[in-house]
Amino acid sequence: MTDSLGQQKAVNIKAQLQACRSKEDTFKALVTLSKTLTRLSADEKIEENKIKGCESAVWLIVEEKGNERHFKADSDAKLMRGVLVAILSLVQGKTRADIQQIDLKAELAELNLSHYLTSSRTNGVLAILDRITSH
Amino acid sequence: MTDSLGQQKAVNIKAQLQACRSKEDTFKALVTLSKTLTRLSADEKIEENKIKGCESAVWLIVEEKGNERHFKADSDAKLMRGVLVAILSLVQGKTRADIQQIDLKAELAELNLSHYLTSSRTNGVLAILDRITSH
Amino acid sequence: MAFDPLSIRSQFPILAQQAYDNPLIYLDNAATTQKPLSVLEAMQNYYLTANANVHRGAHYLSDMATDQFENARQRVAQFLNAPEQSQVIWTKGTTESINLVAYGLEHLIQAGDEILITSLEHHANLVPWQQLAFRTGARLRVLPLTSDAQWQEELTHYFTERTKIFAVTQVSNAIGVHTPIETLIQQAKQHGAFTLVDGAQAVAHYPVDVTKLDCDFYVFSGHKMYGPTGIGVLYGKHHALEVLMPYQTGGEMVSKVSYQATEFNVLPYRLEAGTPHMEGAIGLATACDFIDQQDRQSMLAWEQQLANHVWVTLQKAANVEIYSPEQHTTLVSLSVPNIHTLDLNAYLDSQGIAVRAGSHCAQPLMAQLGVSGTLRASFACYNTMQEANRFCDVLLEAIDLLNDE
Amino acid sequence: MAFDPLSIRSQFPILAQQAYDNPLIYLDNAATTQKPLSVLEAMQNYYLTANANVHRGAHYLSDMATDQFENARQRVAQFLNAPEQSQVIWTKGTTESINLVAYGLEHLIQAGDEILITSLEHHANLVPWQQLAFRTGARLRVLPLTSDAQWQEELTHYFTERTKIFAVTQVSNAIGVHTPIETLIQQAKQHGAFTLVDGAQAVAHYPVDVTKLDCDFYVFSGHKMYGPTGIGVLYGKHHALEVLMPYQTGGEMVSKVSYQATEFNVLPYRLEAGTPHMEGAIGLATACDFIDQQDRQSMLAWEQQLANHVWVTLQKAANVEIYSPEQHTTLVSLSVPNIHTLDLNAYLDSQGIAVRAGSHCAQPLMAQLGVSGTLRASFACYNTMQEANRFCDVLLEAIDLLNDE
Ligand SMILES: Cc1ncc(COP(=O)(O)O)c(C=O)c1O
Ligand SMILES: Cc1ncc(COP(=O)(O)O)c(C=O)c1O
Repeated sequence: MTDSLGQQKAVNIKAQLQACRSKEDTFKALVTLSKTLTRLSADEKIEENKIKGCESAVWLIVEEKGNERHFKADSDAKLMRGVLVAILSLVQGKTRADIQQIDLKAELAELNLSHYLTSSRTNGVLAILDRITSH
Repeated sequence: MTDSLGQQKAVNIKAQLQACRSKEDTFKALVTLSKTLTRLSADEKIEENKIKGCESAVWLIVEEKGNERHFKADSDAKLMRGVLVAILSLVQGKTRADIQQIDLKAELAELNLSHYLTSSRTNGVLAILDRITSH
Repeated sequence: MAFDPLSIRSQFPILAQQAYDNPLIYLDNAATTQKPLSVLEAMQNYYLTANANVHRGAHYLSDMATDQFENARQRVAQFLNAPEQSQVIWTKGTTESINLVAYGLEHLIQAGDEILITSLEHHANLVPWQQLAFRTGARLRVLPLTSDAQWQEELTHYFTERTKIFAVTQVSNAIGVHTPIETLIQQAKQHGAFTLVDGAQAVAHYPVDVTKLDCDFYVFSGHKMYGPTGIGVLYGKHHALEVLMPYQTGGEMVSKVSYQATEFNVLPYRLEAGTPHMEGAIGLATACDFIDQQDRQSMLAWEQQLANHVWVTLQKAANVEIYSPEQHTTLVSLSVPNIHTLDLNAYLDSQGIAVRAGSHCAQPLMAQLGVSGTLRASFACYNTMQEANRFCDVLLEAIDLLNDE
Repeated sequence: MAFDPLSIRSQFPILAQQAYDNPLIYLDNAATTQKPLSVLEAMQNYYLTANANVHRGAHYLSDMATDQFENARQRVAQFLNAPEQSQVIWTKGTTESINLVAYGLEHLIQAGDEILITSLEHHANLVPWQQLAFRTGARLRVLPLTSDAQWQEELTHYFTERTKIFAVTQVSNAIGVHTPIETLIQQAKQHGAFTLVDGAQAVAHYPVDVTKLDCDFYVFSGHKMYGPTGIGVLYGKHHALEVLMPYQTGGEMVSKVSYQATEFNVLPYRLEAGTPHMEGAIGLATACDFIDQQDRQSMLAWEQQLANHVWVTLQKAANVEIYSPEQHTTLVSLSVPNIHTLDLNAYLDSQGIAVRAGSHCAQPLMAQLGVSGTLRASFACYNTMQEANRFCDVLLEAIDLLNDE
């Protein structure tokens, strides 16, 4: 159930982001997406959950439910929250093995988010991807 | 006597160097001039008489005879000995006051020796001129 | 006479670019300026006609290269009104200049001595002093300046007979305010401290006269004053440079080397180890020419007019907090409550507008202002009023777009 | 396949110049090489289309600049066969790279420890170690290599359990000989010493594989390998770079700063304080492209052929003493008894030929050879056999002219 719902959501997000024809479109789409993120509570935003190397503050929590990996994340910057929604839609509820099959960088590039993978931001988003795959 | 002889010599040297039309001419003229330099003895080539900052070793001795200043110099490089002959011809036997009237750099430039005043050699020849005027 | 930025824009072809289908508007000049064609041509010309290793050679190209390189030093000495060209030391930039001084003075610093900086410093004028304090047991003290560069306490609480070094920025890169360096330098001198002025944000805008300033050291980077990257300057008073222990050793800076001992060369060479950045020195000298070719007073007035226009326009927008002074600055630093500066920045970027968001390498100052970062629009001589206006419009759009919750 | 220097000379317009009415013959390549147009164009192109301050910005130009800058790092990593791009640290050049390591290791060196170098080192790979020894009470030892890079004593007299650092040049700049670095590095490693290879004279000629060399540090300058001035590289093994204490502090290299403490950034940034030399990094990466575009084996063979031709020709001239090996070198270093090398140099210069006379920043080696200096003709890929011949002819003329007493 969560799986197929997650799938559904990922397809929508993909469509939304791929429809963007300009930086401005992507900006607006990320703002819209950001509103769908379930925010973390104050006591979840602890140092331990913080990802190093991001320009904005980013927190990421991984929970294992059986084989499945579930993610919660937050950021103090809105666009980053949009990016987190997009990233999590690719991996939410999947197994570790499935996640490791995914070329996350290629997927993000397809979502018009390759901008977030350029060297200047690399540290940030790559660190998030690292935590997602290796935790 | 020394004065008029010195004068005579300076005029010759000037003519010789000013006749040079190329770097090669100047090279050959300096080689020729170098042979007219009275070399220093080993015990005159002491650290105290050495000029710092020259690429080749240069020694300079100043002797005061009454009002007149007399110079002896030597170098381990032949062209520098030629240059020393040219420089000394401008100041040999003159009084300190007279020497200070002379724009040595301009004079050397007129002798086609401005090359020796470029920044890369500046330290060397300028240090010689310094010792001559200020000793 | 009014300054006309359009008359010089053709010298900066990069500015005619599009950024994501929008005309590029470059307002990140405090980070680095663009370079006029004259600077690029001077550097190319060096490589096309004169390139050789300097000083140590004695041939046609080497003489040319050395002349151009030493003339560049002379040009910078003149630009700063330094008495002698041997007082101009080439470095990589402001950061290296400050590190060179911090290492070079270490042998004079003892436990309990005080090193004084201000609360408006860039990390480059903070961390090297902090590390020097750690190494020597000296105490790093911070003169608390308000964001309009005033101080609230007696200066004599900070300048004491233990103050050995006073390092201060001339203009804050983060908020654009001028520090009262004349007064502060005089205070420091009365206490016998070495004085260092960080001119990184000043040189592109204000005529600098190091002789009048009377500081021991003055440092800046080429890339922030229309010059190339990888080159900067440490100016010093002769005796102040003389006491510095060379912190890099190798070729060029020695006069005699044996395995047992090394004799160092004279100034400026003793502080310049290795093959220098000839191209950079020549580029920087050409940047001095570019600046001096302008009517400096009206150029500065123009830059301040742009910043002031932004200040006044945004001041009216209820939700914007501005940290820069209203007058006499060439940049505007601001934040918007409840909106992340990175989000504002991203929208501006999507419209082709380049500004900077973050702590501007001044985290302690951000802490003092109570923000994690600000958005900074910084102006140079080639910016137009149209660009300043467009920045305001797009920023207000961004606030609207991001303000919905 | 034979290498044809004429096919690439058009990329070096400076070589078509006259020097005092003679065709310029540039044989001072060991001091600095000329730069191909591709390098100049890459740097111009950077300023015309992408210039911005890297890393800290988030806008169109800043992203472009950062990409180009980090791609340049990747390019150099590949050129060296370094495992990771974060192992490539940008510096001003060889000299700064060595100083960075010498300072960075200081905290690991104790009185009585030994730092070993060889007798063929450039001052840049000598004075920083000597000064480190002075500061720490360590002992600087010198492995005496003969001028054909052999050693006469047991290596174990020099490599001991006290050897903490072994620094060695790959190719001698003064006489052109190769050191047996593979053997020496293995010796050093067996004794647990850090190893540093000075590749300044190697990179332009020999393919370098730092992974295979297995040294801890490898250093070189851009300007000696067809790249620009003001940029160089420190490659290091990851753990070796990690133990280095940053010797310059400021922006870029920190992650968190307060007045009380500073947290340093990750590699490579923690060793790169201040705004980097973006232009230089891009130029250096393009120089790597230039080199790799050539057939490296035949390019090297050509350079060696030129040097060997000079060697053989001059060897026949009774009065010339040659210090370079006959084979496998790209430069020839010589002297003529009773004639000052500066005089020879001056005549060559008057004929438009650029060589270098002096101690080549290797005074202790000169002392070992029993001369105050040598005359050095050093070749690069663009030199021709005609130039090599002309050098020999003019040198013999000079000897004639100067030999009259
Ligand atoms: C072997 C060697 N090491 C070090 C250096 C110093 O290089 P740089 O002056 O570029 O720092 C040189 C060149 O002068 C060299 O030939
Ligand atoms: C006030 C101030 N000081 C120092 C620096 C450091 O300059 P650089 O990065 O060129 O060394 C900067 C610029 O970043 C600055 O604005």
